[in-house]
Amino acid sequence: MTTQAQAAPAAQDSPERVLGMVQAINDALDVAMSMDDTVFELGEDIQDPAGGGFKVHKGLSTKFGLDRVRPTPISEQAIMGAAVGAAIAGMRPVAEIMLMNFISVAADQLINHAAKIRYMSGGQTKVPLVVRTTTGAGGGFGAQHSDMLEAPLTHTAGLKVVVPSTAADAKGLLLSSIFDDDPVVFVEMFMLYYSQKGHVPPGDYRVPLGKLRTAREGSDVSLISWGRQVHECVAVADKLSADGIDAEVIDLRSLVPLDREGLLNAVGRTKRAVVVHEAVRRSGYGAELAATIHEELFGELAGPVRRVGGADTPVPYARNLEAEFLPHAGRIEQAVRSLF
Amino acid sequence: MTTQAQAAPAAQDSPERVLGMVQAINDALDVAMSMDDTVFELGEDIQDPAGGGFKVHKGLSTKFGLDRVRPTPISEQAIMGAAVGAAIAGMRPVAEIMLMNFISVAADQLINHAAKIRYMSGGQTKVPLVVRTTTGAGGGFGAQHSDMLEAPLTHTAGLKVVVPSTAADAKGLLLSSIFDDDPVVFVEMFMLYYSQKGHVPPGDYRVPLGKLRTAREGSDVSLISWGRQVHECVAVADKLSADGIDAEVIDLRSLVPLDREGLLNAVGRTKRAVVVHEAVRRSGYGAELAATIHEELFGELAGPVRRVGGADTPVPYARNLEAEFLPHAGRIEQAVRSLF
Amino acid sequence: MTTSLDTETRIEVSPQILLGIYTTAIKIKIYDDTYVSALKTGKAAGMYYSPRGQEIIPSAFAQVLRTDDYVLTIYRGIHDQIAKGVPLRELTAEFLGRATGTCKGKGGPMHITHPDSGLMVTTGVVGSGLPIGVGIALAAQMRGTDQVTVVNFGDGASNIGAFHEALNLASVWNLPVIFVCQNNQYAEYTAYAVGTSAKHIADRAAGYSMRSFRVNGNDPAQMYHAALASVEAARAGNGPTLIEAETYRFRGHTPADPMQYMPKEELQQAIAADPVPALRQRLIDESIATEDELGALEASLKQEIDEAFEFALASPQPDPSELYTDL
Amino acid sequence: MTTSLDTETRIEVSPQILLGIYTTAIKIKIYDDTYVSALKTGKAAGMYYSPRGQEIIPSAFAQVLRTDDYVLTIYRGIHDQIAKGVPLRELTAEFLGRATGTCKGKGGPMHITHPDSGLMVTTGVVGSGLPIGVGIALAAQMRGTDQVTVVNFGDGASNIGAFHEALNLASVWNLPVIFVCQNNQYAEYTAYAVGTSAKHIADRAAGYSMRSFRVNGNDPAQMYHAALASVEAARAGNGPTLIEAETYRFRGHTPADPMQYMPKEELQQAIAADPVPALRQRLIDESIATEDELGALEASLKQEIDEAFEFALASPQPDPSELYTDL
Ligand SMILES: Cc1ncc(C[n+]2csc(CCOP(=O)(O)OP(=O)(O)O)c2C)c(N)n1
Ligand SMILES: Cc1ncc(C[n+]2csc(CCOP(=O)(O)OP(=O)(O)O)c2C)c(N)n1
Ligand SMILES: [Mg+2]
Ligand SMILES: [Mg+2]
Repeated sequence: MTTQAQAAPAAQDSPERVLGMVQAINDALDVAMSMDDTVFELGEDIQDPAGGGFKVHKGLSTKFGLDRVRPTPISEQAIMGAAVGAAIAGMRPVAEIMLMNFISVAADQLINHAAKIRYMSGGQTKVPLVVRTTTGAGGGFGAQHSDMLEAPLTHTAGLKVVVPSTAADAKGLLLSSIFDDDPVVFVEMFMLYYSQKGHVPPGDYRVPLGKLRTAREGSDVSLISWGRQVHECVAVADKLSADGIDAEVIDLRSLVPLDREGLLNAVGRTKRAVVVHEAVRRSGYGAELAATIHEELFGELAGPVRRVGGADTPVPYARNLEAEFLPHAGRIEQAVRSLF
Repeated sequence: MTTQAQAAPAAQDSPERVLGMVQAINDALDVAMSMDDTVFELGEDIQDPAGGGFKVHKGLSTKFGLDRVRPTPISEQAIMGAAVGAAIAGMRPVAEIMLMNFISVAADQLINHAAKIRYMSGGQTKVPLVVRTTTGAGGGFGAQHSDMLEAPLTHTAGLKVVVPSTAADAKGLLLSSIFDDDPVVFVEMFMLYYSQKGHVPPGDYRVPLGKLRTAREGSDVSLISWGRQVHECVAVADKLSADGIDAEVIDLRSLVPLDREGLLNAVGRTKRAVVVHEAVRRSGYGAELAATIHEELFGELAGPVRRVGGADTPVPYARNLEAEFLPHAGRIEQAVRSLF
Repeated sequence: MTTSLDTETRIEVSPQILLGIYTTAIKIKIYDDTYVSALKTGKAAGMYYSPRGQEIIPSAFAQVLRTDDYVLTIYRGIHDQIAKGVPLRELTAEFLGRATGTCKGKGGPMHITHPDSGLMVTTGVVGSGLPIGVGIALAAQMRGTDQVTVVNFGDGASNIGAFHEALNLASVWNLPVIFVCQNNQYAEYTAYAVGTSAKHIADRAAGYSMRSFRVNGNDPAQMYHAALASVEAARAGNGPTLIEAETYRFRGHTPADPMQYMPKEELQQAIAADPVPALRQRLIDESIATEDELGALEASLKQEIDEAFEFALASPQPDPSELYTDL
Repeated sequence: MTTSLDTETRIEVSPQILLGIYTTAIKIKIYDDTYVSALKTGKAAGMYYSPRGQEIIPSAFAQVLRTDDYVLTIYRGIHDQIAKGVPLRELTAEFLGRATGTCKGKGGPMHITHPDSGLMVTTGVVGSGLPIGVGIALAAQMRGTDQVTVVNFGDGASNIGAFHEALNLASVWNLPVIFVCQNNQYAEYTAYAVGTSAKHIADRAAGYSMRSFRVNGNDPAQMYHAALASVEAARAGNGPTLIEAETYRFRGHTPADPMQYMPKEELQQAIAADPVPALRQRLIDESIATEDELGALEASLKQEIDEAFEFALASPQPDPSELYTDL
């Protein structure tokens, strides 16, 4: 087995190809495993013919074998722990936790070990691990299958946290995460799996961690978001432009590392900010962003940083309640208008 | 077995008695179990003669029997899960998770079940559970035994989160938590176990959840904190008064429910706020408080809300590094002075 | 303390019990058929995990449990819920997220709760019900009641940490709890042996010094015997039991599942041995009931189920204010 | 596949191996004695979990393992660390939080890591090392090396979920990993049977179709045999082993522990059977070494250890900037 990185396989795809987010992630996994023999996957039900609950791994176990695309028992602690161990011993595991709520089953391995081992060992060992997971409200999956739990992860020193919003970013950020030497939690939102389609560059395409993307230019207010809500923000911004409010939409892409400079530059220009995220509002990552913006731009803002989040409740099942739980366009628009 | 609350036992203690925090907690457990047969404890090593790693339970298994003060295997998921189940079935369990980092082992039961069951059942079942735990840096216990993890708990809808700073509060808040019908995580800081001593009222003494305590009056700036750092803040405030800065110190006592009104009134008066907590600064509860204060008091503040937290690192072992990790007096003072 | 019921054992069961088991099992089957066609026609939408093939297990327990006994189950739990007596109207309304549901529509299919029927918890996190069941059994033991707790879960769940901790704790505390592993041979798209190192899940009981039975869960008599023996033991204060009930899942993990991972013949064989019609035939063969009687029973059940769907479909969504209540 | 080594079996071991085991064991014992007195005199401060009584277990493994084999241990791990060859100066410096420590003083006693010696992880969270060890073994298997991974843990740890998941996964993947349960009869202040439902922890191996040995961990020959057989199996691709090594903890869980929960006679009996002096006597009795030779060995070890302490005590604390590095 070779552990050296090899050249990426020649891109066989048309440069103009359009992929959904599921295919983009599949492509990133394919490219990473082709490039580097130390990259492998482990998780529940990821083997063919199913290729995972959302078909993310379709074809990969057939191509790379069950040694590299390893179906596991339902044992999140063992999945996470085995990934940590393999990472310490020189591999680049990509572990799948089927749904983000199940990270709570494996939280010890993630918080006490993956995040801390490099620090505790004084840099002797490192944990080049990616934990991929998916989640989100809106699918009618109820309180135990829908939570966005990125905020607690950003509070865990030693973890990187990435949430892609487009197909191309999903690929480019995942490849960067896999070849990063620190543990990255890569949060996919399944409501984007099929709704997001776009041009995805072939081959070893990378999007660096810690660089925000301006999803929409604008000068009057900055809407700051990640994942699914970026698209909600763009829709609201488009609507508001009819009323003469020119809103910028910022897609953070990675929450840790945070593109602090890019963020503060943007809000420094627009003087108004609304942070939008799906997670429960209280103690969400929006709080960290709002606190930071106020600290750095005190006296320069035209109004307080508004936070639009999920309701401070579990995710309810009934369709109407779930829709109201979400930080929907109505609430985003209201928050923006309150600043003018 | 009677499940009705009975009259509290006649207080045998002198009304002037002075107890340490460990004794105050022991007293609260004793009173609760005497009053109500449905109250019981479970946790590792809590039985006599040891009575727990910090002797919190000393004498209780002898007095109430091993049926009510139940030593468990090292099985945090089972401890937490059994407590959830017993609570649903009409008991008032008080579970001990020996150190707060180990809550990560049982996070599924806490986050996905304890917090959500009342909501998911549409109010048919409730979870009157207290999870007691202890933690804190400064004891030289290293990265896996020192974390303050209250912020993620405040992000979990359905949980209450309490952090006492004095012996009397520890008793009064614990009794309120035990007789609350919702799950409460009760975070003790072991650095206070022996350092905090004070008058502790006998009998069924309760301090309501959601009411802050003004630990020190002051008019120029509000230092907002909880647990051990309240005492750091008072010390800094005392020192600053020599320089003519009259600092108020607010002890939140319970983070959820938050005494929002009391907090905003205080900062509305002083116009300056510094939030101080031991947990890692990034995405700590200080962010939520800062964001809230700015939202509500925009334009009224003399400066941004400053946040002083633990370093954005794991807790290091070496004494000098651990001391620097902590939000020590030097850093608090600097933050306060930056507002003048 | 570990004993094991040989799968070959032939056990006698009274005609009345057999008829009782059938009555519950056919109710579950008709309910499932109705739900699946409602999904196809678009009358119902959302998550559904069919229990087809596994009906006998809770139906046998229903002959032994009291209303005040406790049951916990999982997302794939409609058979357990029906068998425990959760009323069909409120149950269906909850599945469809309506205000009239058991949980006011806030829990949904994966979180059915109905304490009045003893159905305490339905969980969507694999294995998480086991420690909670231990706690419910502990409450019964501490109160000195003789209530029994039954925790249902799948074969895949036997590989998660919570299983281990729960069985160990139940054993050291000698709790009145019965762990029922409904071994349908698959965890989602993964076959038993890919994830499970034990030849049989019941083999794990020895590591907890726990009584265990391994039975053909589709055989009414064997299943009844295991249920009866374990419930009697629990009620008498003789502690927990692990039952491995071997069965098979006739439908996909979810309705969208094309079931490509199952060998065709294996599935066909299992369906050919469908325990519900087999039991029906036995009732007729042994003159326990006539074709007419069973036909009338089935028709009345179908009517009750259809009415439950109508009730649910006619019910409103919860009031928007419910988003913020029960917290 | 499950086999068990009877504790009565008498096994032959070469003089050289016995001497090797003693050399490691006495080094551990002297180190422990030195540390405990440093704590008493205030030269050392902080957490310390004495392994006194458990020295034979890693000392036997040391005769079998290679430097490039992997070991994981727990807070009570100084015996495992010394046996694996972690250099005493850096080890001691890490215990005392100095810049010259294995981890620059940032990990501390509960988190000793020294990959150059194959000591990969020391964990403070009970049971958490087992899944990590599985992953390290997996890496070796995937790379096609013949490195073996040994994961040490206590009896109490066998009741936590991670144990279950790790053993199951190691078995289904047939990994080169050895789970060594150092059963010292107590988990903190709680006796074995209060928390553990299995008569013997080795009984749990059957639930994972795993090879297992239950041995007297204080008997050098038994322990050596179990280590050798399990390492040879792992190296040959024949999968994991669970070893239950029965032993006893001679000192408190921590130095502050008054040990009131231990029956006095039980402790006295265990100390009377102290395996380290017993092995020493055997070496003399069987003319494997002379009193003089052993005395010289011990004196030189004592000197090495004292020098390690001096080195550590003379070392500076880490530079304050280290707070923010290695992240
Ligand atoms: C902790 C956890 N991990 C993963 C899942 C996703 N998941 C849902 S059902 C299932 C398979 C469960 O199989 P089994 O226990 O055999 O029950 P069955 O569905 O066959 O009845 C999985 C992996 C989950 N719900 N919870
Ligand atoms: C998950 C977890 N729970 C609790 C503790 C606290 N704790 C530290 S050591 C210990 C006892 C462990 O006993 P055992 O596994 O037998 O190992 P020993 O200390 O006897 O070597 C406990 C409960 C912990 N460190 N981790
Ligand atoms: Mg199954
Ligand atoms: Mg032990």
